Amino acid sequence: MSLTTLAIALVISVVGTFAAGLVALWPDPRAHRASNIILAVSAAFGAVVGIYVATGSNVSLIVPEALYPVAADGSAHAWPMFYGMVFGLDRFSAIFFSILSVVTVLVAVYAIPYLEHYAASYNVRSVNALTALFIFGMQGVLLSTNIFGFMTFWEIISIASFFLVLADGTEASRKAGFLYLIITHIGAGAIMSGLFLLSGGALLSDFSVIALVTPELPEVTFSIALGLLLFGFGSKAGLVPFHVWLPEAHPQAPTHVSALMSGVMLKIAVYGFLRVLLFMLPGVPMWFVLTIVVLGVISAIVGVLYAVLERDIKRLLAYSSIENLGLIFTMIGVGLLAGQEGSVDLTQAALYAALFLAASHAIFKTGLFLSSGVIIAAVHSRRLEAMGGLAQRMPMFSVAVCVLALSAAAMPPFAPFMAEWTFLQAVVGALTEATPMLKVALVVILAAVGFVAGLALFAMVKMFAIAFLAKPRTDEAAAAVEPKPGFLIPIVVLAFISLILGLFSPLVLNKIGAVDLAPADLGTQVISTGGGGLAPLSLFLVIAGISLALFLLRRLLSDVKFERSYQTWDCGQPTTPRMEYTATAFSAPIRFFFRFFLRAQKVVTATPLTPNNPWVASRTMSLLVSQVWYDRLYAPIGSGVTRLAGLVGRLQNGSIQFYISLILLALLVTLIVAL
Amino acid sequence: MTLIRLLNLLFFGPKVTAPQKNFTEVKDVDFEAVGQDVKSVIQKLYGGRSLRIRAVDAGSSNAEEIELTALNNAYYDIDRFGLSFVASPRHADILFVTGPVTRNLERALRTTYEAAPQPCLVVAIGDGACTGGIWKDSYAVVGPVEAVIPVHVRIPGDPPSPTAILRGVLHALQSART
Amino acid sequence: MITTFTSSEVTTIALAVSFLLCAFLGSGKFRLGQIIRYYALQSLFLAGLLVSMAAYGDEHLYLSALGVIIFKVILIPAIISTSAKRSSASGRLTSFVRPAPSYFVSGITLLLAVLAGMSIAPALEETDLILTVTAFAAMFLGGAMMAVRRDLYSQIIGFFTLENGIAILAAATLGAIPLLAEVGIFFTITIGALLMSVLSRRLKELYAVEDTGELRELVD
Amino acid sequence: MNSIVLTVIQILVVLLIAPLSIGLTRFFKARFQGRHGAVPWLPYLTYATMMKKENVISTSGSWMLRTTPYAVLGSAVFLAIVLPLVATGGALAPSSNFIVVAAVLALGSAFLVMGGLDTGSAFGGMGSSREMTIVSLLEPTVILTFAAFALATGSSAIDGMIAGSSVAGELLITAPYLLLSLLALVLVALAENARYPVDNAATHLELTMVHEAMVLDYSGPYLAMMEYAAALKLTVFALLVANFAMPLPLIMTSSSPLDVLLAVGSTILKLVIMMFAVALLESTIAKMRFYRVQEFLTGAFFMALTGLALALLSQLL
Repeated sequence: MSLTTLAIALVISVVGTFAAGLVALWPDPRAHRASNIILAVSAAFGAVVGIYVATGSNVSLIVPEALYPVAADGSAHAWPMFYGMVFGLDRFSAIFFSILSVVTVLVAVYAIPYLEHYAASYNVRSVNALTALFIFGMQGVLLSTNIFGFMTFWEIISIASFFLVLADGTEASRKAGFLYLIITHIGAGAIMSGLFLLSGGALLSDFSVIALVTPELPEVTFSIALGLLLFGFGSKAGLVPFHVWLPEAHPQAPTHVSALMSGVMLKIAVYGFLRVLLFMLPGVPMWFVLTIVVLGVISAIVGVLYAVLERDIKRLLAYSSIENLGLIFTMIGVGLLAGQEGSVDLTQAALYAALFLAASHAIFKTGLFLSSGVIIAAVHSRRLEAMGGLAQRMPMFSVAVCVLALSAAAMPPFAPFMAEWTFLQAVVGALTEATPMLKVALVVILAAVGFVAGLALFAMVKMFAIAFLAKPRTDEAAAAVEPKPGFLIPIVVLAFISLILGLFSPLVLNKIGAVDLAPADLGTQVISTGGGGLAPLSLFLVIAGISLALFLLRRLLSDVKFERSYQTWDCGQPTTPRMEYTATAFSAPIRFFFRFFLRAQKVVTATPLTPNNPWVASRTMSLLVSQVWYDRLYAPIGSGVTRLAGLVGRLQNGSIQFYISLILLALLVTLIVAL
Repeated sequence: MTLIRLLNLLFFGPKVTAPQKNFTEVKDVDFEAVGQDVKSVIQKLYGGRSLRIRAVDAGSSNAEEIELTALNNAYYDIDRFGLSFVASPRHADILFVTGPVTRNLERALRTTYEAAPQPCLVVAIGDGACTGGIWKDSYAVVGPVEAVIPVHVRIPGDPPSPTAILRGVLHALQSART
Repeated sequence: MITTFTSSEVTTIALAVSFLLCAFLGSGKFRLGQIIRYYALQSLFLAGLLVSMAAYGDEHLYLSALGVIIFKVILIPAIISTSAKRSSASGRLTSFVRPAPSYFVSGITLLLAVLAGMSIAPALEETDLILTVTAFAAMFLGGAMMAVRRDLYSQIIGFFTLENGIAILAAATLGAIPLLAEVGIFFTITIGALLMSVLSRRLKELYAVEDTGELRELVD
Repeated sequence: MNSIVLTVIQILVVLLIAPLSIGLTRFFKARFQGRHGAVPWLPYLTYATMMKKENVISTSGSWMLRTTPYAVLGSAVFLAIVLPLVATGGALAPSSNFIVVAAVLALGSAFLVMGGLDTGSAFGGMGSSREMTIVSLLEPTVILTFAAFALATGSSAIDGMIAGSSVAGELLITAPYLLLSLLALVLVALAENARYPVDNAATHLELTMVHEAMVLDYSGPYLAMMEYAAALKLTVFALLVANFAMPLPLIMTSSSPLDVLLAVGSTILKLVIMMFAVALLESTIAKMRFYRVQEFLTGAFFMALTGLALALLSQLL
């Protein structure tokens, strides 16, 4: 496909998304379905372009100049009303663009039945329009190549997602929305000021121009800019000290939007961070790399610990996003650290592992959020304790969710395992000839990633088992039925993609540029790094072969029809579904082992039969999982700010004379001091 | 050094376990003839060389339970005969039922029998289980075990000594094998 | 470094000083009639100042001086005094500070204003420097009067003194404001005066109070 | 002897002697308790009897109840095929990378846990919660232990680690600093196979069970598969630790038929020795209260961490 056709397809995808937003506002009830279909089609175009550019090695930067008005002297210049801004898709942003487009196609398909099912609690037209705007903003960020474009679309993302969080208008979503608004906008401010510091205040300067300017920057402004950028992108990606908004905001948004937010918006933050780090900055000082690694490791551990504790399915997924983002930032940090310390192949392996984990996280996290939407629609509650027995009632759906949950726990045949394998193998490979400081860091990271991988498995098994297995704990769960195809197809497709992405990961890695990570001479079947090799497809075939052999052997050695179904062995006493293990009980050992960090308070209240009759009628146990970061860090800041505001409030005592004298005083001070 | 000496004594020292023969050869005491259903089950399960037992208390006075626990000690040691106690009826091939079936344990006994996978032998141990014993017509007792679930082997005695239990079970197994 | 002043400069300085004197004296008076008269006198000196500046500056200043006389010397005092009479205001003005210390306050504000003026424009030559200083002085005196006094009418007069200061500053720095703008300013001031007097009468009728101190309770 | 034949021999030998491991532990423990005890090859008969029994499936379970036996046994058989237990340099040796092995172990345990939970009984839930805690807290220890071995022998495939030293057990002689990592591996083996300090395999009291509680509701063929998988995992770990520790010959591609017989004999000898060690351990120490197992797991973790640090330091000397 020649450049112009690619450019046209790209423009169709972007304009189509915007058009979908406009169509959504049409008062006609059919507009809901139409806008989502347009969104899906335009995203499909985007996916084709993204994948073609990401894998094609020859296409460097598509500037759709075919569509620019040609200036008098024949030189193509950008649309005048865009101040000469140039939009383009290079190989790096194409990876994220294809992730965004693939996810959007499936989310748009999912949105049709979802919003029809929730037509009462959401204003369908505004949610559709805002979702299209949200995706348009993300596309814009990926396409823009200068500060002005980047920041405007970044703002569009923040504003659209803010209103989407408020979509259901409950008090909790309003509170979460404001927290989200505050943190993202402080972050956006930090990014903008960081970029301006780098570019010396030029609003429209191109990223490549900044890359030339940055080497001469004085040390101080350079490190301040880096700090601001880390804070900005970190708060958007949910790194630990700034992660507080993520578990509040994601669950409140409509499910398909929280899938987009968790799956793709966090990757846009990673894209922005990498775009600045790899393409704009000459070299990065050691303290910066170490902070990335430390923040990444801490947010991975905190994310996974709270994911293990959570009993609300969407908050659990949000915390697991924090954990995965923490892993991605650790990989980026280790890549940069290795780059500084001179072990080259660890750098490439770590960075490509980060990219691959980001891509696979987008796939399985979107799938998990969409499936949590289906469960909540069936059970009318987000608490894991109200679910159960869904696997019996929705077999096909539960198989897909089992695949997604196992890929979220980084289990072998699926994509995230390949990313984590590449990273761990590269780290072990680099251990031998690393410098002493790098050795210590790598050992700590090895232990931390192992710890996080273990607990991630715990969290995902808990989520899947408590939600799907055993007997239903509530009547709604008992009445659940297999979801409609509109819900089921996107989730099954996402599970399938996660498997295919895992099996053909060497091919994918080779195509997106990690040539010596998955060398072509081995027929792109093996990922080889740090002295070890992994052939995902043959691994899968071995496992499948063994299972098939066992299946046949069992039929051979025993009579299959000699079977009877009977109630679970209950020691003779009738058992009720309430006796099953709940999410709280399942995670009790971990909560006990890490009680120092987690400070969860268990309150057991025994209610006597009558006030003076000590006989206990019922005993209730409630668990308060305190958000340590929120209570220790954000609450004091919040109360400090409100106290300060109180002081200032006292100034407004209503007397006019007081105000006039203040004005005079201000005038006097400015005249004498300022001028 | 005491540990080494203790282990040496236990491992190589004189065995306290009673010789097998005074459980397997049965000359004077006569036993009920073993039914055809028991024969077919034992033939099916490789001659019953490795069977797993689930002890069910259907209202016994705990006398039989003490005898059953004695089976596991060093002197009687039923392990050597391929028998071992298990935690769940799902894993069991034999059900040792003790005591007359009281009203509130009737449901428990029935669910245990139905929970056990089918070729499963029921051994009623003690007079209470076999005939209802001294509680035969009491208002709280439903009756002997056979009133609730089919019984294959009966071992009378109030309570039967571990040797008697072992002799009864092994006799049933051997006569079923031939 | 005494530089010789030309005759027109002397008159400008004299007029400026007397303008300041009226403003200073006016700030101490506690009867409505007196402060209106001092304001009229002050505006008259302002007109004279404009005329003297027109000598070596722009001819338009003559027209603006005429406007000052018509509006500020005749029209606005008339409006304020008629509205005061019609609403039978007590004419006795109340203030946070007693008359003697109010002079002291005006003196300090004058001093500060001179200091501010000096620090602002050391580079200007003498007449412009003096004019800017008087402008700032007038502005600060008007402000001080508004801040110190409690009743409405003196606040109005303080506001207009402030406005005079700004007029001087405009004339000194810009030379001459285009005529249309000048006329516009005059009309706004008169309308301002009308509005303020209507407001004071309204307040007097509704809350039977002239003292802005009681207005503090008007919360929402 | 090409590698395919090696792997076939290993599959046959390991799958055949697996039940023997459980039999041997019970035999030695009985002897330590002064009892005559069952014959060591009784488990063969037990599993055969179970295969004949009826398969009672719980009504409250879903498709997970039926897939768990295949998944658990599948992961155990995968380890038996891939790891260098009887022969090194087998057909599937390259995929015996230690991260893959750790992940397949975790996958098997995950399915075991989900099977336990699916029955809906409180015992199944309790056993699953404990097993999942142990497995997830063991993950870093497994990775650090094998990282130390990979560092010392230069190859991150476990097959390469063993084959690296010419005679199997020489690893400790050439790299004595690996003793700590080997101890950590032993602790991991004990925890993974629900042996003594963590869980008592022969308990009947459901409240103390970890592994046993999850298979409470399986019967007939499925129960046989689950118990066989547990036995297989025990054999795999025993032979792996033995290969790291004991200088006994393994089959290489270069070995003649006589060497094969010798290696098979040495495998059985290794199994007997390891099972005697396990029985001795189980007869001398008491089982830990579950909420103290955290100290066991932390101990194993820091042992593995120091083992890795030691391996790194020794690189410098």
